[in-house]
Amino acid sequence: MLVSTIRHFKAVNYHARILRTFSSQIKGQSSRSDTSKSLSELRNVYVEFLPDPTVEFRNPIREKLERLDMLARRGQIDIPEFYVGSILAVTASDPHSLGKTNRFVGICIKREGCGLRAKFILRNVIDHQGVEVLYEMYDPALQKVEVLRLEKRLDDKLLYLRDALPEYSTFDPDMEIEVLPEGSRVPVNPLKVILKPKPWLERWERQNLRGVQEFEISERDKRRADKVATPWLKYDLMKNYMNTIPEEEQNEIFSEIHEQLQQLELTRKKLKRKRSFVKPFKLG
Amino acid sequence: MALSQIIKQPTMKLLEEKFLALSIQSCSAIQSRNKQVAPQPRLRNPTWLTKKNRVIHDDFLTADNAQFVQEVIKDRYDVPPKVELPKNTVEWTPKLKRTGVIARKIGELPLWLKTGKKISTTLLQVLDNHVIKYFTPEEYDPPRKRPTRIKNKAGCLLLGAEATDPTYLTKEYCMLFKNSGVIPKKHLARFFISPDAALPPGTPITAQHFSVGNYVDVRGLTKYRGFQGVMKRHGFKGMPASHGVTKTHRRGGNIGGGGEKGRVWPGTKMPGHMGNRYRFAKGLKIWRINTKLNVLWVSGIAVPGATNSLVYIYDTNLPRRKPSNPLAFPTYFGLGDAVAEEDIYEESLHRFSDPTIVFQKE
Amino acid sequence: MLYISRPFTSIITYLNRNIHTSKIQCEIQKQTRLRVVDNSEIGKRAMAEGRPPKCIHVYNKTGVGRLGDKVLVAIKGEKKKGVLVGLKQNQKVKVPKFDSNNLVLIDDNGTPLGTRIHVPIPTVLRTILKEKTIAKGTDYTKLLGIASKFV
Amino acid sequence: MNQADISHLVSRLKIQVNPRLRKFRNPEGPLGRLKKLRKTVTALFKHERIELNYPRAEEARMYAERLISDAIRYGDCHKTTMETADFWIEEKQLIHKLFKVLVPRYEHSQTSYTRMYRAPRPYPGPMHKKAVLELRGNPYPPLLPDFVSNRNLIHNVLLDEAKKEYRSQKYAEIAAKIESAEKGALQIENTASEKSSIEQNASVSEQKP
Repeated sequence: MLVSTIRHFKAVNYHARILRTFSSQIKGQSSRSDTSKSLSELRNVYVEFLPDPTVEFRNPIREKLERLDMLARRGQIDIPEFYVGSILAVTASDPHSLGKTNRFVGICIKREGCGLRAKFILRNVIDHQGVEVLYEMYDPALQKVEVLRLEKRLDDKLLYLRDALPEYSTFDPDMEIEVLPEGSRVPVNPLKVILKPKPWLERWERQNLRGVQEFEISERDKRRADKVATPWLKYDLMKNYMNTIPEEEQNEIFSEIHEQLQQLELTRKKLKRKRSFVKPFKLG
Repeated sequence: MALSQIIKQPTMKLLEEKFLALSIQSCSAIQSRNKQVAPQPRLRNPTWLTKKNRVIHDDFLTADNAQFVQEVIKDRYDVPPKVELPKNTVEWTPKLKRTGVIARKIGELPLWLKTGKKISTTLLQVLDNHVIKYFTPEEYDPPRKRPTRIKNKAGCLLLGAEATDPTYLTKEYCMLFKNSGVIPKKHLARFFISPDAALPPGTPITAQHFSVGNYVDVRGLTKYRGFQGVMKRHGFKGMPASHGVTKTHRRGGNIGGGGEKGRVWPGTKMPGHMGNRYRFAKGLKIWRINTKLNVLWVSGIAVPGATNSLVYIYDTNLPRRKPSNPLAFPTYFGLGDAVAEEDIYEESLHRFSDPTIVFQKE
Repeated sequence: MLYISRPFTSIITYLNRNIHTSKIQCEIQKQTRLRVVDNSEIGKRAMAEGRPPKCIHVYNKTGVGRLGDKVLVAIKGEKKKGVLVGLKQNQKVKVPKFDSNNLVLIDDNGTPLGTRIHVPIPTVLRTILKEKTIAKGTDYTKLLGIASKFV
Repeated sequence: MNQADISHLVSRLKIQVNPRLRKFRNPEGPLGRLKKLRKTVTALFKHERIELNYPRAEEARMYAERLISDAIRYGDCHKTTMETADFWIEEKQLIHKLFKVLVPRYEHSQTSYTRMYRAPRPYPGPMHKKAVLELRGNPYPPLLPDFVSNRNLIHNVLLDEAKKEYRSQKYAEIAAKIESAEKGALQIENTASEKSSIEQNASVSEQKP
């Protein structure tokens, strides 16, 4: 017993030593103010570079190889910053009509997955018909991903747009790019959508949606919603810890790929300048 | 007169001896009738299955001394062993059997083909494999003696993987590595090979032992799922949830008829322990190799075992997936002038650094 | 919105009949209500009356309709054939998923009954219908000609 | 493959975390489990050293560590942290202790905030494993004897001597190597300077082997 506890103590000491060296590295980074600032921003822009937090699936070598592949793909196609609620236009080469491309404009209603498996869903209403398309971010057949309007919404998922009135998910396919002023923060659209009457695809009353106008539900539904609610989940500190990657580890990952990402941003800026120069010649 | 006294008499002793001899003879006569039956297996473990881990006591070493112990280990093992490459190597032919490698399953990733199709692959990291010992067919003494009808005798190659701190190991275990000159390894595995494919101790084996486009068999320990019912263990359908069904929703049902055959037949699928067995995933194609980190991308996500568990990779024995081009035999030595690329891709695979796929008219 | 003027009970029956709330019922099988999206006379009238066609057979081996499958429907007391051109089910990557189960009516030769499809149809149908045409000997690709938009 | 949740940042814990949490079956469900654990966490903050069953100690330790690390990270002016502390600490005066005593105590700590020992099991008695859980820097005398002055243990003495011998040998070898290398360099220099004459060249080639 005694022996094991002492060994444990030693192990803790060992970890502490590692931590100390690591934290000193981090401190060294934070002294360069611009770098540390961009590190904190990176985690929002490039969420999919963070690995799956499930412990049994993690392996540092696999994660590293995955990041290298992602960076290699990002060198070929500019995948801009976007969030759930942003309006995107995705151009993909079409294997069903050879030599042609397929462009789809829509609002991003969901982002899921990490690494090479990152995906997003776009939704639009075309000719009074709701259409949704699922895209993979690192699919080599994607030719261009444009952000037409960069904004966030009040919720993490906008799946309720399927049950909302169609005008909330109708967007013009020939929409112009709305340019945000340089250095401004990503705006949050406080729009509250109106849901159609029941029946719904999901029980929205159970999901604490913020971007939905208040709707009437029956006493029975309310009771049932209260019954399955889990308001204590935010207090389960370990569960939350296991759903996320600790900040130290995030910094480790982003400081490793920071340079390449910076390089990609620079090329994007150059391209943007070029595009804005060309713009006057385009006739609408 | 007591029986013992009778036996003591010389005549009786003679009689007894004769009787014993007779009985032995009769026994051998019975045995000679069953000549073709293989002899009973002898329960004897291979020589390298010694006790591995030392019982760790806390020694309260001073920091200096602990450092000194590590220094000695470093001095002893830091120099890679000098290996004389086998001189008279033969060309590879499909009948020759090469060694396999010890690897680790490190996860699953998608890859895309040039046609735009997505395939899922499993990543296997080939660990720092070194040859520890080679047993010739005569030397290798299998626990079960086979009848002499085997024509192609196989030698046994002992590989070790994943260097570790020898202070945690027993002395007997460390002595296994003495002649090879490599640092004691955590994992040992034997591979049966053709005598022509023998390798000298200390030879490193890397991921380039295999080449892209070929097929491999992967052996691993499946995940242990404990005692499971027939629905999970054998994929039975179960029984209806309603319509008068009581208490038999997930049960197997009937296990056999009555009458003359009224017993449980061997091999009947029933509930029991599931997983925790060595299983093969056969005929997996190698799509990509990273030579720097020694990682193989093989097709499919059905490699047995959990992520971060050990697997053993062999050249496939499926007759229709045997390689057409000669393999690196007995292993890849890296003797050529050209430095291998960091990433070797299969031809039909899209490289992530390639430009976007455009589907053109033929 | 068409049915708001109707009595309350009829709204309920319409909704119960037409809107499936569980995932499994997004499958197209026998008794599934579909939406006609071409401008054929019979289809237009059936949709306007609030009596959308009902699938009574799926021409494949599983009995579950997938994109591009031929189905037999009961519409306005008649039996007609049609091709599924849009599904509610979750689809593969880059294949669109629609808010309704869309159907284009065809005759036995594969010629569409209408002259125009007024909703977008998935481009993957080009490949699927071409393959089916070769396999079955009936020209299904004619309906691609009357499509107004591809997604 | 799930995306990591980045809405609420956390610091890395300095203890090893079990890959799966224990269920602690409870009629109240998962909330009952938390209520059970918070009793232990409150007791730990109050008494600073407690003895209890091993599984519960291990589980409560993780929650206590998380609570302290969040308190250090976000401070007492952060609403979410305060609410969490309010949930986890049943005796409300201990919330002050968390932010005013424990946070300053562990602010610059490089190791874990708690320490856990396996405790002896009462015999005869239930077969449960027991543990002692304590906050670091508590006012009680230490549970384990001090082994800092272990230099005089016999194996350390022997190792010291071995070290001296080994190093002297090693350095001697290195010195010999350097000397020989210098000699070799000198020879090469000589050859370079005397390359012009053929005779000397021949002599060098004799020396070389």
